[in-house]
Amino acid sequence: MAEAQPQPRELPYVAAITDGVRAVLTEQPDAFVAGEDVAGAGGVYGYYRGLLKEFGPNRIFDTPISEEAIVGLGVGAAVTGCRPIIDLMFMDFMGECMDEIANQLAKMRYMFGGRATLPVTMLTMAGAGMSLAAQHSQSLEAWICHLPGLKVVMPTTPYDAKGLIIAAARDDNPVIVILNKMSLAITGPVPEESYAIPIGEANIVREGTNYTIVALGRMVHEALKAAEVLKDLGIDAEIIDPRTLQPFDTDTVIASVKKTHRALIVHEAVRFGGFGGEITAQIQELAFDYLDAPIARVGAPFSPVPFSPALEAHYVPNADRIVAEVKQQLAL
Amino acid sequence: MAEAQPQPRELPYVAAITDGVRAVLTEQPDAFVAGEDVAGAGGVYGYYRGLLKEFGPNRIFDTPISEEAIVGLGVGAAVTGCRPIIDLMFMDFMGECMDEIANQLAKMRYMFGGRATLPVTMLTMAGAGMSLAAQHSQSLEAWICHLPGLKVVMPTTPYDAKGLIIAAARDDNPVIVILNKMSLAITGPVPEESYAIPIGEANIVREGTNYTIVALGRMVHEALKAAEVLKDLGIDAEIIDPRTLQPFDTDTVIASVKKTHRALIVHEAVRFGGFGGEITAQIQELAFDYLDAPIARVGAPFSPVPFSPALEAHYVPNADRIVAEVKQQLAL
Amino acid sequence: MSTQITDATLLDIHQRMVRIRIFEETAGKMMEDGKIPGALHLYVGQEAIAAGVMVHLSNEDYITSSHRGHGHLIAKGGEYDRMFAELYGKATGYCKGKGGSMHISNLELGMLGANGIVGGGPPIAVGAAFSIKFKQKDNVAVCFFGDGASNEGSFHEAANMAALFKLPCIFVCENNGYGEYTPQANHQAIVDVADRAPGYGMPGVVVDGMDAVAVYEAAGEAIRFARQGSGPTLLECKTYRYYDHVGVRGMGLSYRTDEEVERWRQKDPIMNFEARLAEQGILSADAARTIHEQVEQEVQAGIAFAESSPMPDPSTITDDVYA
Amino acid sequence: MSTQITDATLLDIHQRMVRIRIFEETAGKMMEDGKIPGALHLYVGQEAIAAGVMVHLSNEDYITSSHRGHGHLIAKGGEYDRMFAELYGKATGYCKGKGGSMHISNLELGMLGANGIVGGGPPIAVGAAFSIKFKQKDNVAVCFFGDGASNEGSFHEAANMAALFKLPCIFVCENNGYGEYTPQANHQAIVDVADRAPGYGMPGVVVDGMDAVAVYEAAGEAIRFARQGSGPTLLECKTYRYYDHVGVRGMGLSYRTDEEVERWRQKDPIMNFEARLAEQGILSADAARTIHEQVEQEVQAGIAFAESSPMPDPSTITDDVYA
Ligand SMILES: Cc1ncc(C[n+]2csc(CCOP(=O)(O)OP(=O)(O)O)c2C)c(N)n1
Ligand SMILES: Cc1ncc(C[n+]2csc(CCOP(=O)(O)OP(=O)(O)O)c2C)c(N)n1
Ligand SMILES: [Mg+2]
Ligand SMILES: [Mg+2]
Repeated sequence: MAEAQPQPRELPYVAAITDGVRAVLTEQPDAFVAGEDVAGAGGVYGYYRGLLKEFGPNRIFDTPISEEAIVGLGVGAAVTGCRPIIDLMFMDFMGECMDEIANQLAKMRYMFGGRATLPVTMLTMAGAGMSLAAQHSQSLEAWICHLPGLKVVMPTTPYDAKGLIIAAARDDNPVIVILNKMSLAITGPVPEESYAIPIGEANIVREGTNYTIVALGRMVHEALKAAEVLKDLGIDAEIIDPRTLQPFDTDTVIASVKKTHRALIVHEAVRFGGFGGEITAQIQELAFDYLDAPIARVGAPFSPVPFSPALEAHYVPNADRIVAEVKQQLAL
Repeated sequence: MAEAQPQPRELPYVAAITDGVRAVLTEQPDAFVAGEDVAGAGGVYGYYRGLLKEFGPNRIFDTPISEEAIVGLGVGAAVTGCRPIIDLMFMDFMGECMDEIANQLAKMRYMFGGRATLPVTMLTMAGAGMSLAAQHSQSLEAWICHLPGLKVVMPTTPYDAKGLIIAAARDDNPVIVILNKMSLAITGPVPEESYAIPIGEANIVREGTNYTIVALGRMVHEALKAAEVLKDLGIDAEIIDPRTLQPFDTDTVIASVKKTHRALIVHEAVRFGGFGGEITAQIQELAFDYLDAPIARVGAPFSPVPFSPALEAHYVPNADRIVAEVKQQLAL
Repeated sequence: MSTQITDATLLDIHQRMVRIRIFEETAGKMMEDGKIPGALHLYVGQEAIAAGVMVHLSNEDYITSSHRGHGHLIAKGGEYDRMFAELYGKATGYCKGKGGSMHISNLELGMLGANGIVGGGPPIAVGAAFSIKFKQKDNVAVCFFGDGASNEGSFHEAANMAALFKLPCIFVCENNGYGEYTPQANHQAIVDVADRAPGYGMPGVVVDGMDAVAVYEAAGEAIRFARQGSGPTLLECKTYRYYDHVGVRGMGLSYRTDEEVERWRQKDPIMNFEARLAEQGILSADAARTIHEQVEQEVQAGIAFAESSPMPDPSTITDDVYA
Repeated sequence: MSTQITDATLLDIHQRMVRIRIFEETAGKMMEDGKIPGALHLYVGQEAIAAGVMVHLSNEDYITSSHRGHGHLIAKGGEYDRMFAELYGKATGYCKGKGGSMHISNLELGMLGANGIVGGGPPIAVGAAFSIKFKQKDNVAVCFFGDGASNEGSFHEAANMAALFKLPCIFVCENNGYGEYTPQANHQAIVDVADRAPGYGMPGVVVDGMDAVAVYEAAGEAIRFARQGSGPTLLECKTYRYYDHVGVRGMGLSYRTDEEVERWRQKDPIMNFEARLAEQGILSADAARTIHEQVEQEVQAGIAFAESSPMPDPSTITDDVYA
């Protein structure tokens, strides 16, 4: 859990992304970045800024607004020996390229009997909170975690962002990196060197004794806030950030629940049909006898993401909702 | 559960689909059928056969191979007063039109503040078992059940096929009807008249006392076979066919589990991240104190659907796997 | 200037353009003041297109729009109060605050929504056009989309389907030379998007999108063609957006030169139109000023309405998902 | 017949066509015998295209294919034994039985897979062409797709991107007049798919897809153009499939007339090619017969291999998902 951090600097998440991509372009001559407005503009949230100047137009370039061809470019280039970094500006746009993701990228290796390798890294931005309404605010990890052939990671901190991007790019499989737009300004220590966070290993971000909270992506920060409130209620929460959703680190979660006997899952995505269902099912399967209460789930209500800040503020899960859910579960 | 069946005839599932669509075209002047090869050829599995002759080319017509435009046609026609029936040949092709489904069809009403109505019925074919390999055999209901704004039904029997198609078409919301290709030849009673199976109501297909099996679509038939085997082991399984996945009939499932104290979910889809996770999470949430054992899940292994019959036979869940899972759970 | 166009129509077009311009300029200010949240894609510079097309349409004709949709809605009859309220996220907005700028819509006016998905409009317009044909009406459906959107598969599929079925659908490409920050030359190897029309079997027409009368005439022709059952047209209008892709910065942007902006501003659709109307004695400078002032007052009234309107109640979050 | 083409090349093309034909006819029989499961889309009738293009390519040149992919793989050097084994679902198949007909592939030959998704190939070919450019090689990537596939958004996006980046990508549309059971006139309002090329800024060429030499020449030109860095070409080959969309019925189909089939069969790419080669003294009827017989023997050997091969072990289901 505690990786070596030789030269900790404080960087915002957005700069850590740049740093991660920079490290990949530096260490992998076959890597390139392709996507809409990634080169000239440096990305709509600026996390590719400077890379065009550093690496030139062969290594990072703008594409037409053609998501299916963009992902196809990644598939075709990867299977012929490149290591593409594909930018899908907003995760909501997956609908435009879901065939390429689900039917080509995820399945090609298997369909070809293991005789193809697809080292594609896809970066995309999820999450609500900026009044961007129903088509620019979704968290759709449930779609891709259900697809054998893909790996899925979700960086929470600047440190994770850099380390998971590098790990994704070093992996010989397609890895989708789900970034969070409300996390861009969050700062934290980020080593200068290139380092990889092992894919498939959860991070226990807070140790605790009597309550397990599994929080996805930005919800980790909310869970940490909630833990402070819960402390006063005698609840010492252990907070687990899976970091990788696929393959999922079941062992770490189960070990925690066996210790704490209670669990709550929180994600930004719509609660119904979200990835929390899978985690819940696994916990009750493997730690049934240890559970003192039903596993709780906190997620978005069953509606598209509303535009109005007055609605969105109540739509996105947060520390208050986590606390409320725990209290209800414990009948406090 | 026992709907009136005035003139029961035996029909195969495939003909019941035709019958359902025929009823819709008859009773709804604003309904039409659009899709690839639905009119001239009557559909690749023949379930629109005869309708072109009966209703003419204004009511059923072939489209180009353009899934995004096909669904878009449905969205645009529905919001301006038609009641389109859109055929998406194989569910695997959702990737080609997922934006239209997820971002337009599902969300338009909400984004417009409730000032749009989208009575679109979409028929699509899921399931493995015909050696059609990775891109023509998937069960992707988990994607769409996670999308507020859509309803999702999954007919198991010929009776259900007709009744759910009619219900879907009478509903003022987008409803996706997931048909199963291995069920096409299954026969059963189908009334001649038009009848609707209420959307959102589960069907208890077998009453039982000490074990609940929630089975999706074709898996209901496998669960029924499994129940016969389990009987000899002293297990009297109650089998619930949700029929509608969205909105999900939680009450019926919970009432059953409170009676039986044990549950297993079975679906054809990949187990990891499948809809079974949601059902499991709900059961343990609402019937925690009634459970004598962890809720089991049976689903496909974590791989794309293999082509070879030798592999596919072991890939698709069946009665044997259900029995084995129950035995394991009960340590029999 | 065409002889067929009446003075009333010219004045109508002028009014629509001014209404768009002043609304947008004000919306931009309100955004800068922190009153409008989210992303605002302003239509300023492109007014001649919305006005020149929409003056042909009734409420029974449908349009679909893009992320840059206020102008289309205003030209289609959208009211300031409900529009500002929507941009503010208020309960009184056209979409009860649930849609915002990117999803603003009014079905009663036949405006089937702005769209946050580039290329989202064309397939929906095809559906609306199909609906018209199915119901044997003689209306049309018009989709507005950008040069960038013309590279989306959805445009291609929609164009092919509309041509195949000879649907009353007009594809209006507002080619403002950029998709976000990428100039056209960096997103397609053609100069005229209209060159794609023959590949679908439909006429392709290029017009000066800064000249409302040129747009009016070309659109009129395409609409007549569609109404008579001859199918779709791809109408490309060359235009320019004065401000940044999102927000209100106009000058000093890294991806375009100020000279380029200046050059296009010389072709300003309103300024030049007013000069022509004045020259022809149709609208004096004074009368024009009066119109601007009236519109300005309406804008202020719209803002007052929006500002005094309540935010939607959180309890309504899950309303409006299902019928 | 061109003067540039050597006898050796002509014989090579002939051999490839015969290899495809006999493989496919036999595969069809094996399917009818219940030995090949799943869906089989035969290439019979279209052989001149695969042969005429592939004779230009080396294993370092890439191709993508469609659901109708056996012919492409054979022309690219695919071996019968491993191919039949794959169609049979055997562990010795190119894809270990995991892919089957619709996903048959061999990366060592540069064949990036048949594809069960209509329009699945073009974006992948663009990626392969990009890879070639990125690695500064002078190879090409060719995608084969149908008239029906030309209406998919994926084709449009791929074509635009290839033209924009001047990628060494050749778009070969095998226009056999039908997408499944729908005739071309019912799926697009154009006659020549090549008419779409100018809309992307690339050359569009129409050739007789039943004439391997015509295909050879046009493909050669497109490939030279691509290798010299001038970008993609859309090469449309007019052709016909003798059998049904899926399976082996050829005559008595409801969506086309037997006369139409007969008419096209008169243009048979192999029969006419052999007549020309005989006329020119390049290949006698006897020599041709010998080739057919040799290929026939190879087919039998391939089938024997497939039939004696083991089925994959169920324990391998979840292998090959990840690297
Ligand atoms: C499917 C999709 N891809 C990308 C985006 C991000 N995006 C929003 S507007 C835009 C540029 C659109 O360019 P154009 O169609 O020319 O319209 P303009 O902004 O110039 O009016 C892009 C890429 C999006 N909203 N949807
Ligand atoms: C995305 C997608 N849509 C539909 C299908 C079903 N389908 C398989 S082949 C085919 C027809 C393809 O026609 P064309 O591209 O002309 O190729 P041909 O079969 O004539 O070789 C269709 C519709 C599919 N496999 N994938
Ligand atoms: Mg533009
Ligand atoms: Mg065809």
